[in-house]
Amino acid sequence: MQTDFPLFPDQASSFALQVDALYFGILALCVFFALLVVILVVIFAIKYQRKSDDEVPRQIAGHLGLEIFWTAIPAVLALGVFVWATVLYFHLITPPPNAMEMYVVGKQWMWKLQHPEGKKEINELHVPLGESVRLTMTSEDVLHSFYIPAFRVKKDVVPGRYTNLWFKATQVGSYHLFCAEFCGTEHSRMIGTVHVLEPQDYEAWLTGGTANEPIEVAGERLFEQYACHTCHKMDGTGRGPSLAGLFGKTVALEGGGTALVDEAYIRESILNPSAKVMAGYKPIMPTFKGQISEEGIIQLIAYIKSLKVPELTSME
Amino acid sequence: MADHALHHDHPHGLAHQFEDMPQQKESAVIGMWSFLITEILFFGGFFATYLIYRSYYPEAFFEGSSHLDIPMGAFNTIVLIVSSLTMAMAVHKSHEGNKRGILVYLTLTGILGLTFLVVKYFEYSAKIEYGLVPGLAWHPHGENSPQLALFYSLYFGMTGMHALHMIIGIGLLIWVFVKAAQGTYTAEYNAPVEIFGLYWHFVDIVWIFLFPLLYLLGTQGGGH
Amino acid sequence: MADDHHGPTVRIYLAVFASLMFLTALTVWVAFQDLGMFNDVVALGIACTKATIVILFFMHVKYASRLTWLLAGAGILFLLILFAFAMADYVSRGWLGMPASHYLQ
Amino acid sequence: MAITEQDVQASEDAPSVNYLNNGYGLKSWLLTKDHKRIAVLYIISISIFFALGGLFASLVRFELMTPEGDLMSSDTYNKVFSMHGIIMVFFFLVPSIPATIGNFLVPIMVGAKDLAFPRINLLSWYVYVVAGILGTIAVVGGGVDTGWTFYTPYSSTYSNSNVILAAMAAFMAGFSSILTGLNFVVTIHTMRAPGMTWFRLPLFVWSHYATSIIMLLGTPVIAITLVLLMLERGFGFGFFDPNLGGDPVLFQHLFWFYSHPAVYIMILPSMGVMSEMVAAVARKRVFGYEFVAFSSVAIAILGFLVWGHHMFVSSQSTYAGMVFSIITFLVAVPSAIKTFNWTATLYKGSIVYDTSMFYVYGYLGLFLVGGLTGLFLSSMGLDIHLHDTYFVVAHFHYIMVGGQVMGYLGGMHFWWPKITGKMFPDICGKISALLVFLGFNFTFFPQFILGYMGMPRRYHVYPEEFQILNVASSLGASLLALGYLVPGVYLTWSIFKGPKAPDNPWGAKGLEWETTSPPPTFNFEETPVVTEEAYQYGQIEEH
Ligand code: HEA
Ligand code: HEA
Ligand code: HEC
Ligand code: CUA
Ligand SMILES: [Cu+2]
Repeated sequence: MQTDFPLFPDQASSFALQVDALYFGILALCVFFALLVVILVVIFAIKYQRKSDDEVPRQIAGHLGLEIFWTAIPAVLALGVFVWATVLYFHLITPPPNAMEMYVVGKQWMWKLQHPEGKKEINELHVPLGESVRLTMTSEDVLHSFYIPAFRVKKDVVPGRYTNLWFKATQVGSYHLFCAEFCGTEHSRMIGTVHVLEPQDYEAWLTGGTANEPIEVAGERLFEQYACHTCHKMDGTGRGPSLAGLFGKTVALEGGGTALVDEAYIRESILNPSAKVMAGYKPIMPTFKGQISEEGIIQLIAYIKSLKVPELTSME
Repeated sequence: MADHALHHDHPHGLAHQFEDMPQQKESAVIGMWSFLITEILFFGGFFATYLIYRSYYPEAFFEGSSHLDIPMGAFNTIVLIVSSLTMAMAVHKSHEGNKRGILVYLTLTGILGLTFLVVKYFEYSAKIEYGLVPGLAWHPHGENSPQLALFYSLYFGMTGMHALHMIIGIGLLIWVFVKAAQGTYTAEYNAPVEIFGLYWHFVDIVWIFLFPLLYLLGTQGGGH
Repeated sequence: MADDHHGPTVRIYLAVFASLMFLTALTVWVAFQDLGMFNDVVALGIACTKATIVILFFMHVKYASRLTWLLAGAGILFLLILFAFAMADYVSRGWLGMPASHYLQ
Repeated sequence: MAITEQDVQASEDAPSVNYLNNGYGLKSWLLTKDHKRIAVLYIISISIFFALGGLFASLVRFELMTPEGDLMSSDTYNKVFSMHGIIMVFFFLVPSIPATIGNFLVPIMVGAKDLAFPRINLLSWYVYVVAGILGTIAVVGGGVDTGWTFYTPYSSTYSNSNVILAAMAAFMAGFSSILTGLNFVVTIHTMRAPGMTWFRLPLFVWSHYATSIIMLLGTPVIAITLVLLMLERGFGFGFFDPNLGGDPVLFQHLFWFYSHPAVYIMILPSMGVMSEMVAAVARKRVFGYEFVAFSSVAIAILGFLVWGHHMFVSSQSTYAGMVFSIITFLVAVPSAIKTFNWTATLYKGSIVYDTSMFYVYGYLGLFLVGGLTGLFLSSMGLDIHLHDTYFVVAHFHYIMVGGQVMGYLGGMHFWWPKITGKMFPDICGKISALLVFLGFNFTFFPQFILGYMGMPRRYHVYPEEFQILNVASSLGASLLALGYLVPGVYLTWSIFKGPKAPDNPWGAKGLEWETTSPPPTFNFEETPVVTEEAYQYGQIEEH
């Protein structure tokens, strides 16, 4: 996949080119200023070498115009770079709406990854070429950082919280996956490989090997195992609200305020139900903290996401 | 040694590096203020943490606060304000070079400082008894229990750091007292009393903020 | 450095003391009134007033050189910077509606 | 000349009693209140820590010669780079110039007999020593493996190493630097000699003033942060613990509130050194004096508004990141002003090719690369890729080692005759400057490439394709080590065997060159009266 002595990383995602363009842009700017200063001081050293021991050069106090000039020019250029880099940043963090969802749990010292179809991997990630993939990530212990140099993407993985990252692979091949945030003894071995496959190969890979149950099926099983369904009935007749079609909605909370139902909100509802109570309900839901693993929660989330509203009736 | 490098009379209390008393006094006051700046930011780290968690977990903070003893906190506030007054009076007396005045007011200040610490001791004991000390003796089990631990960590951190400053303050007070008793301070040379006063007032100010932030926010029963 | 001798008088000290006591009583009383979110605002406002009074009179800043004002001001300014910029992160998390910004548990 | 009669050691042109021979014996040093002696104590102690930190650096470079972890275990490696970072930052770089050259020169440059609080100055050294001992105990007793950044929750809950001791050591080192900064602020405000107005102060003093501002305003926040960390780790209090709803990222905010401004503690003093040396090398007034002076203060203040640029990928909010990013770009501007003014100072100067000149040029080159690569990192879109890679490692070594250490060494050479009263061989000075410059580039330039290729930092083992560049870097490091050893040798030699230094060997301007080499105990025989601006090498033309 690489020559023996590479000096530049692979460009294997849709933003690699844009990031590299920014890199070379700033590089040009920096080389310009560095050369400017270096050439000037070298010329001065040659031209104004001290001729005699009691030579006293003309004393120049300063020059206001010059000062303004060399304050303003770098400031303007720097602001230009800022705009460029920030626009790119927004692009880098905003996934397209149709992106495939995958889940990542980091723990000392491995990456646990899961596909929407339920296939699980450790330290390996298979993704289809040309598809946008959005990762939802969390950590079981300390900070980690999910880093694929060839894709120019990186994001810290934080315990107690979900972070996201997305990319679109543009080149078939295998690439490094690193943990970039120091996380203890085997930090440098918390590495893996990202395999970019042609879509049909990806399909084949998905279906090959062990039969997998889709992630939301696993979630459904947990939903029953933990007796969630006793309160959350599909038709809304249970003691808890129906969860169908809930994902992505904004719900009203007891005591005023609203909340957007996203992954983090569901996670909170499971681990600390009384933190945000849906309007019209009593805070009777027990906490499942310490009973369901991070992976289990992710499966439950996927299940709740998959629930469609049976027949359109607006929810209170 | 080489004191003859100074070619003028050497007033009482003037250190060798200074030219005259006003310069020395100005330096002392500015030095103390510079130190207080660092103290402001030192406590600032606590207050920033408090601010952020408070805005995230208002309920837990209300709940935590409602277990604190307002009468004791209010009493201690009053004790500290009175001690600030006596401290200000001690400084005032030192400007007059009134040794007896300094000693009397320093004594009062010291007693009030100790009173504060004694009350604090009782408050802490009660918390330990009820198991409200995160990590060491922690009993709450409710839904908010984790965030309650954040509140109590901040409570003990902040009041503990404040109490530590009080203890240091009382140590310094004793030192100033001894010097004053030896008759060191005159109408011209009294910078140590003055800058110690600055320190004492600063510690008082910290408490002025701690009291409402920690004790008083639980009075509304946890909801608006 | 004439300012030492123009420090506050005992009467001023007593007045300052009285107002501090009054404000302490006020802050306790107000805490038991239900003002909604204004409870916090009022409590902090009173605390700031008290602190200002102590700084100006007990700590003689009102009578002190410009430099002392500058130092006291710098301490407070940078404290506010710490608060403001750290809070800026916490407040604006979630403006993009991304889960990353949500707190858990 | 009112000098004590005793201790007269005959010598015609120099006064017999100076700060060095005024009292012998350990006690006269350990209980001294003389800022110059305290500076010497500091020089000795920070040199020890530099050697220790350098030793750890060498271990890092040895290990990274091969992709496998063959020299040491992962745990050992983690401890080695952590202790390298902690020692270098807290025990060497922060005190490097301020506590040594600054301690020695600031009072002299403002025309005072000593710092405002000599006893506090000595206390600061003792606090530093105690901190150093604590740090050493932490190292000897098993080390610490959190990195110099102490990020939670690893440091508070998961690490099995001596985090509390190391944090305590850093806490105390911070306290010592607060005391130094406090002394400088007061001294510069109240103890300037008659006629020494603010705009006659040497730029070295301005930059130390700016440094002190940061020490006073920033250091307490790292202190409290470390206290919180120690409470959390030691007592099980919760401040950053995600299990309690605490936020590990909050630790980063508090940490960088100090540690970003602290990087300016680590560069401003050397900028001051450069201003003095550029003027002396070119025999010219520093171009745009006021702008250079104010840019120091601007760096100090703006430097407090950018800490979030270390947290672009930490899950900090995007909007906060944007604010931090834009201000970071702006804080680069005062550095640009300085660079251009130094360049302009050389214009039509009378440039002498001596050791100082070599160090000035070396500094300029390395600082430029270091500073400019900061622009890559402050670009949000690019930092996503570069964060926590060797690109960052290269960036900060260019500034901290190429900048501040180069400035420290340059300054040591420049003021060596003043401090010790002895001259060193000029040719040796030039060779050492060249060695350091070459070795440095050899060591750290490959790391930029490694970083862009994606090699993460703090990696004990790494993929094979990174090996060649790593080997290059390790080879360079041995050259660099040589570059640091050489001055140690001939400077030590000069103390015993070097020729006596004249009062003003470089023909430079400044109060320190008007007193004797080495200066008398109270710096001047008589309080100087200042009548001219700094760097009056000749009549100044206004434009
Ligand atoms: C002495 C120490 C020092 C100094 C002075 C600086 C100065 C700067 N630093 Fe650096 N930095 C560090 C030490 C230092 N840094 C350290 C230790 C880290 C890593 C910490 C860790 O994680 O362990 C770090 C990390 C770091 C990061 C975080 C990277 C990451 O972890 O992802 C960033 C991001 O913005 C950054 C930016 C800058 C900038 C913009 C400057 C600017 O101040 C530089 C200004 C100078 C110039 C720009 C050169 C001169 C100018 C010109 C010649 C004119 C042309 C200029 C323009 C066109 C603007 N630094
Ligand atoms: C002042 C600061 C400073 C200085 C001077 C240096 C100096 C050097 N540093 Fe380092 N470095 C840091 C601050 C500094 N560093 C920091 C803050 C980190 C981050 C740590 C972290 O991630 O937490 C870091 C990390 C760091 C890394 C990355 C480690 C990793 O991420 O895995 C590397 C790798 O090459 C490195 C190398 C070097 C080298 C080769 C030198 C050389 O310049 C050193 C050369 C000096 C010598 C070799 C000593 C010379 C003296 C002698 C030879 C005397 C002999 C000794 C005895 C007799 C006892 N440093
Ligand atoms: C004892 C009954 C009960 C059980 C068992 C229960 N819940 Fe709930 N749940 C509720 C009630 C009541 C609410 C609404 C009040 C609230 O938000 O806390 C709720 C709210 C929720 C919400 C938030 C809905 C919203 O819009 O606010 C989610 C998500 C949820 N539950 C998921 C689960 C899952 C997953 C399980 C099983 C692991 C589960 N619940 C088990 C009673 C229950
Ligand atoms: Cu996980 Cu580093
Ligand atoms: Cu920074």
